[in-house]
Amino acid sequence: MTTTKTENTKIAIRDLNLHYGSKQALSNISMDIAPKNVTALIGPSGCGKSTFLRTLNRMNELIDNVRIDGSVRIDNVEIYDKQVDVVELRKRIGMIFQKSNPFPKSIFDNVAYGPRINGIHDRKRLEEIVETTLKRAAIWDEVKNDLGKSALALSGGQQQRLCIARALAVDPEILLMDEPASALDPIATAKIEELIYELKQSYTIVIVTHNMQQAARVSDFTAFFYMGELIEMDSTKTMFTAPTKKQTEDYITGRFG
Amino acid sequence: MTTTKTENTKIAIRDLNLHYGSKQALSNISMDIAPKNVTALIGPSGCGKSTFLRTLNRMNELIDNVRIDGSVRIDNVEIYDKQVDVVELRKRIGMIFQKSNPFPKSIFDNVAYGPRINGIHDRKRLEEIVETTLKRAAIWDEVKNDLGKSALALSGGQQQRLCIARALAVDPEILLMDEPASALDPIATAKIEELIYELKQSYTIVIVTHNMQQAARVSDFTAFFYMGELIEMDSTKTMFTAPTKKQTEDYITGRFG
Amino acid sequence: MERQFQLELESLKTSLIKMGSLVEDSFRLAVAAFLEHDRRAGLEVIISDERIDSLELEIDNAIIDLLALRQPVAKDLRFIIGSQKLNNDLERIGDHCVNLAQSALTLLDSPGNSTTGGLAATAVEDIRRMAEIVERMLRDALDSFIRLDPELAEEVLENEQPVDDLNRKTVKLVVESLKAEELGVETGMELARLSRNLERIADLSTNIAEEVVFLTQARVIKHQGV
Amino acid sequence: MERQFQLELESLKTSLIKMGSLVEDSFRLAVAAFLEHDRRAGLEVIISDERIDSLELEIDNAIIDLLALRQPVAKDLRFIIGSQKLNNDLERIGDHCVNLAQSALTLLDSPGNSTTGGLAATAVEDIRRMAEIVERMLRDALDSFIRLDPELAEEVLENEQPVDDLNRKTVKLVVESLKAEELGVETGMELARLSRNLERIADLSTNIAEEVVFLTQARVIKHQGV
Amino acid sequence: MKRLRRKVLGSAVVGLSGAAAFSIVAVVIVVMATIVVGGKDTISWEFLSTPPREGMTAGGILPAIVGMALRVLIMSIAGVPVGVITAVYLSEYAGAQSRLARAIRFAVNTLAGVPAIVFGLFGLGFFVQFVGSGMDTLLSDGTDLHWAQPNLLWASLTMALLTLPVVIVSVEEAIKTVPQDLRAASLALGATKWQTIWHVVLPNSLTGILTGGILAVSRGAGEVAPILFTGAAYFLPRLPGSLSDQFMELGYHVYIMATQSTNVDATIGIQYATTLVLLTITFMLNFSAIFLRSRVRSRQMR
Amino acid sequence: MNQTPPVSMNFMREDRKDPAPPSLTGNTGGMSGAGNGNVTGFTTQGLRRRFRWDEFLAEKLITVVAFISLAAIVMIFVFVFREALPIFFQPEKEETAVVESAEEETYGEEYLGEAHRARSEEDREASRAETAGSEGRATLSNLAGTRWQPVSAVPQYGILPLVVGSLKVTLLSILIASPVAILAALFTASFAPRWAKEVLKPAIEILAGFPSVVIGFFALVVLASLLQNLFGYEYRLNAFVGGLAMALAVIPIIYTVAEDALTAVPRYMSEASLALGASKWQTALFVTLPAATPGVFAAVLLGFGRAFGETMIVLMATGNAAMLSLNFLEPVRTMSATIGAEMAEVVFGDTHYTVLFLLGAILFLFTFLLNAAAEVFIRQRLLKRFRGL
Ligand SMILES: Nc1ncnc2c1ncn2[C@@H]1O[C@H](COP(=O)(O)OP(=O)(O)OP(=O)(O)O)[C@@H](O)[C@H]1O
Ligand SMILES: Nc1ncnc2c1ncn2[C@@H]1O[C@H](COP(=O)(O)OP(=O)(O)OP(=O)(O)O)[C@@H](O)[C@H]1O
Ligand SMILES: [Mg+2]
Ligand SMILES: [Mg+2]
Ligand SMILES: O=P([O-])([O-])[O-]
Repeated sequence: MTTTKTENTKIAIRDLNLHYGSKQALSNISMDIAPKNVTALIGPSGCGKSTFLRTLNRMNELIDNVRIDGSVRIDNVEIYDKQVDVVELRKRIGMIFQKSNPFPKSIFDNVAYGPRINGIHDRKRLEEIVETTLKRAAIWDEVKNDLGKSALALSGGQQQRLCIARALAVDPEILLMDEPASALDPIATAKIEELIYELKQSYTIVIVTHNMQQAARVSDFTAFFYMGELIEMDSTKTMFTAPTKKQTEDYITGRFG
Repeated sequence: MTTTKTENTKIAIRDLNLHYGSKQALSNISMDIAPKNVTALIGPSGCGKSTFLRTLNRMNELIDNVRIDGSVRIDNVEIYDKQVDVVELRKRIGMIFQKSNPFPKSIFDNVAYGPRINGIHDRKRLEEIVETTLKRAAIWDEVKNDLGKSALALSGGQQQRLCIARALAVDPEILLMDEPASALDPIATAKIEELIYELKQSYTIVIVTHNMQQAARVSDFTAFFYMGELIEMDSTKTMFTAPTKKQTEDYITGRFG
Repeated sequence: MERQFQLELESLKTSLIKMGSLVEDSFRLAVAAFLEHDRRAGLEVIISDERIDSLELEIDNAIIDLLALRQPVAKDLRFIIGSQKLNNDLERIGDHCVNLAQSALTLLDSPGNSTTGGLAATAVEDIRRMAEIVERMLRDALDSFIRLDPELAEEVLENEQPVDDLNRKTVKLVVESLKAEELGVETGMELARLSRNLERIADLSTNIAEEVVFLTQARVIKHQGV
Repeated sequence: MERQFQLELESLKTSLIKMGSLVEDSFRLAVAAFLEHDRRAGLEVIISDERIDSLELEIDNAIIDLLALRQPVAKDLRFIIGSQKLNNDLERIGDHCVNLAQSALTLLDSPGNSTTGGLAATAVEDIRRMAEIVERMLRDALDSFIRLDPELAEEVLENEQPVDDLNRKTVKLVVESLKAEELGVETGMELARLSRNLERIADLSTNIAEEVVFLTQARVIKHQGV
Repeated sequence: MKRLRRKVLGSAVVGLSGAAAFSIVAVVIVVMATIVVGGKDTISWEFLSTPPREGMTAGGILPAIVGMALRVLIMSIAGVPVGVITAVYLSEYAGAQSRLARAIRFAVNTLAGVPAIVFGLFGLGFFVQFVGSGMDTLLSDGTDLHWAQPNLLWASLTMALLTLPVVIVSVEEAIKTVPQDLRAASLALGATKWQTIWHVVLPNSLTGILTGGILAVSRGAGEVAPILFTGAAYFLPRLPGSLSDQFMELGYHVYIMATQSTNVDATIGIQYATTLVLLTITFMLNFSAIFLRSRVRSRQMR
Repeated sequence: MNQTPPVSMNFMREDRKDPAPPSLTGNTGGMSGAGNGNVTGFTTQGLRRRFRWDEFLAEKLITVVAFISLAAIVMIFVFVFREALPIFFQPEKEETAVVESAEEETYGEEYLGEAHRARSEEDREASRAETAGSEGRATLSNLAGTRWQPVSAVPQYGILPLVVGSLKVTLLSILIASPVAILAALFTASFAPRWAKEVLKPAIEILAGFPSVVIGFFALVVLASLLQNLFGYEYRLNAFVGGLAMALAVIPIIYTVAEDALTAVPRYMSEASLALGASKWQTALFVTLPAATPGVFAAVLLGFGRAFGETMIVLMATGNAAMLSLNFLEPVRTMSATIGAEMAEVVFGDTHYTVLFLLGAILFLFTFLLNAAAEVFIRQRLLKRFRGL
């Protein structure tokens, strides 16, 4: 059940190192992420989960003083290649953040933002896209009558699903989620988890979570990070019933630190 | 194992109603809180847990437009009686907040704040109090050499334990905690939970938590709130293995809403 | 995730129902092997036990995964714990069915296989009656699980005593026939063993019923009557 | 909470050890009742079964509480699941001890109680040998749990076959003695029953050992050898 | 005993601070009332629409009002766009380590506290003497003093510089209130940097930008010191015809009337009325800024 | 913004021609629905870097404007100091176009108290007499002198009286304004019921919105006579009147900054104190105020800087006599007022001009230092406290 290095790999990371200034935040990460599966990243605070996630769509480049080396290949294309256009790359990789961050526009305009950026201005087309993506994000029924309403008037959980819809509207293949439910209450969290479960039919999902139970519930694979290193990665079942490394065992049973 | 209305009750709440303006936030709550036990309050967001907690030390009075009726008796003394001095009341009831909120002073001064407010200025006495309370809050070993250091330099988890120490320094009998660990990572959370477990030897603790597992771990009794009502309260074991009300069952098994 | 979790619980239940029907089949075949001298049936029981065993393991693993990954509480937890016990009981019933089948085969093989006359016939008749009751108990117990019907489960419990009595009576009868030398020694031994195994299966069916009561009503009745 | 949880796990373990020693005592007494014709011992076994049953229930409840309130994973979960099975197995061993004691008492009570001469003596000797092996198996299995020692557990597994063989041999012997009418019918029946029960206890001890392997090494070996 | 002492102390603290607070309110009311009462009788349409007459002892203040309006207009056109773009540069394009950004921030912060009068000095030294002379030399061989003297343009540009830090700081502040998350969201959707600024950052800080602009304008409108010697005229009964004209200005007019008037007592009504007009105009500007800001705040609350 | 569709069409076509790896086509199968024409799949072609005109232009344009801003700002430093510089390098320069300054236009001193007017009249006579044969010099020793008589026959450029004048007015205004403003801020932040806030806030906004000429006007026309009648001192216009008027200008600044700092003390901090059994005023004095001290201190510094550089109020309300005295009830002349009053009539490049620029430079430096200090207090200390950095 471990990841294989064959064609059944969507993202292949090799010997990835990342430094913030002189501080090394990721050390020698090698990992294979399976397509159409949910991979959860867990580990104590500051271990580099978010940093790792953000190397996958090169969002780290927005920070000054970051140095990255190693290789990240998606569908066998090296994304850190000089030839690669970051903007194009990010279009193909959706990202969902910890705090839901809809634009202070209408629900419709939020979802239509990505397509418009890409030059789609035909109202009909846009309506189509908005409807399908909102349906995909399991929020259509709740908002279909208020598409013109401000997205900020939605509840936290709805906002987060709207953000997912917005990401889906540019038609990515990969979704990166950084603690997407940590600011939500249990009920909204359950809805998001359900949604993730459905989305993995079509998308490759990488999710950071502080909540071990959440990792257990939603993911197919779990990777345990510690101090910038990848300690262990395996199928979630194995990780939660019989992990190999003592550190992993200690962390998930709460005997850490 | 259910609460009894005998002398084995620290706080007895009867027919408590609370309105924010015209909006009713608590309806007819009656509850008995056992001494030297941990009572957890759970329920979906906005159900009134925090509001309820804050009626126990009359912190709600700080908000304009609040109307409270019903009875809250602590050790058989009605705290909403006109004769009761709020300031004295609050001294007997420690409160710990969701976001750790140390004063921007030294560690020592944080803990010594309460005693000083109460007119204790003898350095020796203060040192004694600071040491014992920091020990009680299981943080002495981590800070004993930096008592003069700013409390803000501590980590989140340490700050929260410092806040607990600060509350203990005025020698309360009851501790109210509003999601004390929700901003912490799992490791710091475990430490706080451990501490709560030890504190219940000496204090009556009421804790609000969003995290059901946390309620299960730390509490002896669990009360489930929904839309301002107390749906069910019972020993935590019973609540988590065989609750009586369907709503409770649905909530704790995540089938809610 | 709730929906997903529901599905997983459903699928656990389905596996258990499958397990239950395998065991029921085994039971019926074993009884047939004895009562209708059906050697084929007896052999089939022994073979199918392997499937039961592997299904038990499968279910057990699924349960551990559910406990590890879903962290169930309340109703869900009771259902899972109940399922685990049910699974275990079914496997044991399967084992007893094998015993029944073995006895039946031994009887078929033993040269002095005569269970037709006199006391032996009575014993066989008793065993037939026991088998009928136990079959019903097992079916009802499984049904009560499938339908999560505590009332049906309570009915199962009422049958324990009659089976117990029948068993005692049968064993006594066998001993007496042996003493009277109306029965071959092996035949007698196997008849007694058959009876005892049936009684155990009745016991285990009772256990299942008790678990159904537990998981529907959070009420432990096991060992309570003792 | 970890520390608290550790303590709870420890206390679970202590309860199981207590349960184990109760069962071991039962076993020893039951064997004594038979081998040393100690009626008192036999009665004690039957009485103490109630304590074993109630302890089983207690442990079972503690486990459900742990699962509900602590949401264990990995090592802890395996330990708890293993404990649950161990608990169940021990209770069953307790039941078999009662069976042993009952047989012993029946033998003591039956008028034609002569297990001294010829084949019967051989059977008794076999049973004594079985009892010794099984006692060691049970002790080792429990020790391997207490020390979480998978190697010791593996040793237990090696003894299953010898006990099986001895059982088969004994039952055959009894049947033959019955045929040869060297043995009273009741005596023969009870001897066979004794032997079978011992074999079951050996089986269950093996189960315990398997569970120890599971909970220490996350490796399922049950039914694997089948 | 202890409790009593505490109660007394408490009342003292609350009472004292309350008294301080309300003394401010009182002062404001007194000042306003004085000016309104003193000026209301003189105000009339004629007063607002005619130039001063008879050595400023009679007539209206039209040229001063127009002068002020022109000055504010030119100042805004010159200052606000530059300020906004600079703020955008600072918050969006400059990295935290960028030297240019640090230099600009340092300069802006310094400048924000520099007294208005110093800007006047600069206006005189740079615009009038340096740029003006240069232009005269170029255009007319320096024979004719045309640009090298105080005028409307130089005064307005000086004011634009004065308000530049105000614009930059308040616009940058407004842009900062756009959460980083929103930018990240846009970038993660594959928007380019400029698309993100145009579609997300600017729309969401628009009210803040407007507020900044208006605040700057109202700050500029009330300042007199910098134009004392960069363009304001003592008395000029006609409206300015070109950028190189001197001009009358409302605030300056108040100052002149109060201190230079040949007959202070006779013109006291005009003085009050002029002050009242100045006050009214600056308030209108200020209140529109306050209104906008409160709208921004309430939106942020949501 | 205007993603050119033809470009992406191009890529689409290229993609089709390109024999995509099998894994890619496998993935695209499942991806339909929200499709917007984007090429799905990760291919070297699809991800190839492209040049965007709008992006490039926007960046360049914005950077250039930012540069212009910076340049303009730098000019101010340069010019003010440049014009002041000659003073240190022109020891023997002759005053050519001396004192043709028409008396009628030296309005700076026109409205002094009667007695004073007489005195300055005498001075002027005297200086005119001296001018006949001597040159006005600004040497360093001259600058440090105690007399400021730039338009006399022998110009005296002693800036000491001006510096002292500025400090007198400023200190006075700060001493009046800070307690009032800080207490008022504390009141708003900690005690005020809602209605009180609703009165107080607009009042402060209004006060802040008063142009300084208006305050000057008020001081000159109303306050001065009122105070003189009340206390019966000699000079109608003096440092005291100026300081009081200046306090009006400074109160809103101190209040606003202090109140910001006080309300920025997070609510949970005061709640912590209340929950410990402290009363409201104890919380305000022992938690809120100490937590906000850096901000309050910064507020005072900012107020100081503002008062120091303020021109119109002092020009109108202080009497403008360059006397070196510590008596607050005598007229004073501040540095800013001196510039404001005299700059319009000096000759470009002469000593007087240069000295006025020197005064400007001093104002500049001084306010700069104050602001920098305030900045440090707000940014470094206060934020550190609240954010726990
Ligand atoms: N912009 C940055 N500059 C410098 N160091 C950084 C930066 N961002 C993160 N770090 C450091 O890199 C390490 C990894 O950070 P990262 O945010 O990836 O951790 P994380 O695992 O996501 O933690 P958390 O669970 O708290 O979100 C931390 O030690 C952090 O302090
Ligand atoms: N100051 C207030 N004014 C008006 N309504 C309020 C106020 N505080 C809380 N409420 C309302 O009262 C209800 C109960 O709020 P409360 O904060 O007690 O909920 P809670 O259970 O603590 O929720 P959470 O889990 O999100 O903290 C909510 O509907 C909330 O909107
Ligand atoms: Mg993170
Ligand atoms: Mg709350
Ligand atoms: O110098 P002012 O700020 O009063 O114009």
